[in-house]
Amino acid sequence: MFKIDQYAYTSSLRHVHPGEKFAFAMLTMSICLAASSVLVPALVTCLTAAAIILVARVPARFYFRLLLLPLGFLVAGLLAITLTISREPDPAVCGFAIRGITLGVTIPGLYHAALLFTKSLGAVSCLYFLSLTTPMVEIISVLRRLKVPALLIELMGLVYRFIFVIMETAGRMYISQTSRCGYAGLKASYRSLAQLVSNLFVKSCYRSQALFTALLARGYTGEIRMWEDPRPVSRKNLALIALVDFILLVLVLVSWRWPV
Amino acid sequence: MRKNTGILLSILFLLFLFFPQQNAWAMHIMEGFLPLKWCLFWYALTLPFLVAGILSIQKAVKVDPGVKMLLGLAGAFAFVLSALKLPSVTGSCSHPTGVGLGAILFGPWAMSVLGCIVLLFQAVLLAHGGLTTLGANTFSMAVVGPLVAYVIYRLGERLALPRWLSVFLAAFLGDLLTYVTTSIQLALAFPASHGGVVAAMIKFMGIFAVTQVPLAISEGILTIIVFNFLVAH
Amino acid sequence: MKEFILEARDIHFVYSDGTTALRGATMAIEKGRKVAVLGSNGAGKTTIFLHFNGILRPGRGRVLFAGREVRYDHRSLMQLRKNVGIVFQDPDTQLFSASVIQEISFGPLNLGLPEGEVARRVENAMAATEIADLRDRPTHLLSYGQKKRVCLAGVLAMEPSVLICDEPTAGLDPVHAAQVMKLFDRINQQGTTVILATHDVDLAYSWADYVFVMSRGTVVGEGLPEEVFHDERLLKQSDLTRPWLVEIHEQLSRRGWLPDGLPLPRTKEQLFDCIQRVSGSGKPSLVHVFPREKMRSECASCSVGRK
Amino acid sequence: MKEFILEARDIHFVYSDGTTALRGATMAIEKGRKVAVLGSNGAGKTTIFLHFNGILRPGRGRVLFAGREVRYDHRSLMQLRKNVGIVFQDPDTQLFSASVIQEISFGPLNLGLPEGEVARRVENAMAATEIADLRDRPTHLLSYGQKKRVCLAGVLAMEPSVLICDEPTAGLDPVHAAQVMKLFDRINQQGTTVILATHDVDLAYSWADYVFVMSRGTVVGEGLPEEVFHDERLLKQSDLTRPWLVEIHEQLSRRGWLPDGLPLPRTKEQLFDCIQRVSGSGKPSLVHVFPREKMRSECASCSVGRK
Repeated sequence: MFKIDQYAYTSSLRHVHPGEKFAFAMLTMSICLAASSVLVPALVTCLTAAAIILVARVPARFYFRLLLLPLGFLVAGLLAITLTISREPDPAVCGFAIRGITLGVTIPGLYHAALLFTKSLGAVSCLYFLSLTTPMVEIISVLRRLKVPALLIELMGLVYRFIFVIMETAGRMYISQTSRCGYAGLKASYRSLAQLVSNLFVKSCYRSQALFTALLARGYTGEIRMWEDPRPVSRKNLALIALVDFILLVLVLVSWRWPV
Repeated sequence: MRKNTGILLSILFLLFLFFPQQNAWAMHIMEGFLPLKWCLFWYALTLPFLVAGILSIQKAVKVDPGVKMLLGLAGAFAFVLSALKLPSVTGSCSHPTGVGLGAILFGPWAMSVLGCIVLLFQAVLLAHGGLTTLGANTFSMAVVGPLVAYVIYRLGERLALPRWLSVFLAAFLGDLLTYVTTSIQLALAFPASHGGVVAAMIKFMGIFAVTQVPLAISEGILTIIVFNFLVAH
Repeated sequence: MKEFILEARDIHFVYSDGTTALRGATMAIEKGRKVAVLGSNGAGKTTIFLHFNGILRPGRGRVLFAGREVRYDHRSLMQLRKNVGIVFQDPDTQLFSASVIQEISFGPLNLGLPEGEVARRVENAMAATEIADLRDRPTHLLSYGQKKRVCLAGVLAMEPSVLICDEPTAGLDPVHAAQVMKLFDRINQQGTTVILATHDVDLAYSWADYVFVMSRGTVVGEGLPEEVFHDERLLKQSDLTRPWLVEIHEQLSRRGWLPDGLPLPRTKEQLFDCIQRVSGSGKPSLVHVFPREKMRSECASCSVGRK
Repeated sequence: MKEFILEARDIHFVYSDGTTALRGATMAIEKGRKVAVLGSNGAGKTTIFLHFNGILRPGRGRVLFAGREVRYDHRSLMQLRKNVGIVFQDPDTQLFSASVIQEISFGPLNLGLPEGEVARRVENAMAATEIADLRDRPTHLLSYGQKKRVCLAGVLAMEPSVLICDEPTAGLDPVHAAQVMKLFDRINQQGTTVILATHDVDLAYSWADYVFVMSRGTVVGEGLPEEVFHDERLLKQSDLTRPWLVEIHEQLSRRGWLPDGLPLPRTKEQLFDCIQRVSGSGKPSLVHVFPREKMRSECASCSVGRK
């Protein structure tokens, strides 16, 4: 149902310790955000792309399509940042003036936009590295070890599981409505969708009761205990992560005062 | 004047070109867009609300252990809602956020916790939003939105407004204020060189208004119909 | 010449999650027939039905309705869905409205029919499915069997020329299942082509005019029920079993208790009738004249071993 | 004396929405048996099971486990739930975890067992249900049949002394259903009392040692399968039909083709074997010596009508 989720279960890095992948993604992402020039973010983008496509064996086409996904926000956001509107004429602004209002862009503004663009791309590819190689259940188990409150962890587990159940139900409802011409026009569409949403809600409530009963039957006492297969941490991987992130950190410091 | 509007229109047109179907998620601040210090700031600001949410849920669970399952399903429900397509007035499809509905049904505190989880899942499973920006997104969508929706709905009840109106206003204003909050968050991080934060906010609001205002209206309408159905059940 | 109302020609379909559901399925449904589509879980039955209704679009291959290729613009789809109605397996994902009458009018209203016509169709559909007494009941308080009927009525109210039902008897007890099957017979007699998907071989065997067997995304066999259900290899490969009527008939014929030329019985009653006639034919009254306790076990219809 | 592991004595129960589910149901389950509970939709099967597990508390009447009345304090309930495991009908409402291994370990962990013991039980349960290869798969990518197995493993891992299954074969095709039934046989052979709810009379007849029939909230009949399924009035009143084995046996006996004293066959194989032996007994080789085409139809085991 969700392609990212599927790749997480089939990628070649699936059986690497989730803590290692999580640490790598978060560290690299932070370094990327700390950078003040495009060098490190660009490097991170390439590095993670290589890791995702060559090591984790996620199809390149899918990965690039995924990269296009946040473009809508990125373009709109960057447009808002670079677009300068000023009352009085400003020599630094390249643009045009209408009725005394100058509309345009500045050179530093463009630099800033370029930096932000690469930083976002770098950070996003770190996120993708994590989400394309690590199933949600394992991300949750990492969060649990990071002492995120148990209630939050339990809720996450339940939400994750039931996303798929509800999604399937919603899909079935949508199909059965469509087969009766439920989305024939705008008015019918609104009505059908509202019916779908409310029925989905009622059904979810019913399901939650049934689930509670089923868990009670297995001795549920108010706390969901998690069992995990013990999985060894690889020293080799840890060393590799430390090395890569150390080099990136050094590069960030080296390029600290670079203009772009 | 005519030239002026012409330029504005062409900018709008360009914007439409750049927004594929995913425009609906445009209000999730993407991964890496906010500077580190702002990420931390919004995390810190969201934390008390999350703690309050967790405490209120824990209290409810003590009374009835089944609440946990209900909330788990409600979270999944909210996630699925955000993945549904909404027939929009402009003909394009966008999505209902379900924030208003959730806040009315579950109260704003529980929604902050559920919202945070849903946003985390959206980031990981759908690549909308991000981990570093999770704090900021949670604040705008799972704290401000539900709070506004809830307060408006209660206010409407107290003022004895017709229910459809208070439901509509709750959903509509909840959406709208979410979007205003996001604009403020972006403006604080990227103040304009001329006019500072306020000018930046106007710019962000102007650009995102294209998608967000019709969305808020659609969501308001949908929430009314859903609410009526639920009452009928 | 045979007139086909629905045809699927060499359809391939892969779901967006990568599951290949159909690999070259071909199925031609004759107009006015009672058709059963058999197959184990995941054989592709539901997927091919969704193609017939235009919900899914084949990756490769063609779908024809009444001899014309299905097009996928809005108007053609509405036309198709008006003519091909599907009742899905799980009634809970199909009932949306608060009351039965609202639920049934959902389809006709979407067709944009005038109010009088909607009312007429809803009444007819309720009468046909015998749920007129439920009209104002809220749908979520109905029993499972009643829900199934309401779903069926909701589709019938669109007056489709083809009615497709996915596992109509799943979850029903034998008595209610038999009632539903009778209902399909009546609908068929009024001229509607009825297609059922099932993995209940006994049911398919007794009810259908024509049978398709699906396995792993293709149609692996088709024909008259007596032909298809005699093909043990076909059934085995499709994870199906033989109807017990066929098995028992074969056993009895092999022992010679039933004559060879006799057509395969289609219902329990036919079989028992057959047994009655055969056993009674030679010496009609003997069986009842002798008290049963005194008879030797071998054979009641003849005198071997009898004093 | 018979040892009853579970007893329900005159239980009355009304759900909070006002539906009366049980009106004086009495049911005593003998230890180590294979028990089938039959009844149409809404007869109260699931409700009585929820009483056996202590989830519901009878409005009136008593529940006994191993001869002792069930108490409803925390510790007694945990003890009861440890011993009585229920597998519900719809796997999607009981699988709470996306990880198969977490799902199965949920019960044992709740029992507070040490880690090694949990690991052992999880492995055993996966081996018993033949799902060891699924351990790393997320539950949402499993097929319906696989999900059912995971649910079963989750309950088996608690090593209950009584296993209750609600409609275990609903929605499964015949081949998978047969596999699941074999699984229950194996579980029973290891000493677990197994209770199945079903409305599939053929399945209940072939599998069970003992049968209860429920209708409208009470137990209306019980006994050995051959007794219960001979009682046509009982079956009719409970919206059930007779198993086809019983019917065919009756027909054949009535014709005298099968000897009267013969016990009712419990499986298809037994019946056919019986037919073979009976028909072959008198003149063993005749049937095969004569080419079947040349025989007259009446009867193969004797010479009436043969040239």
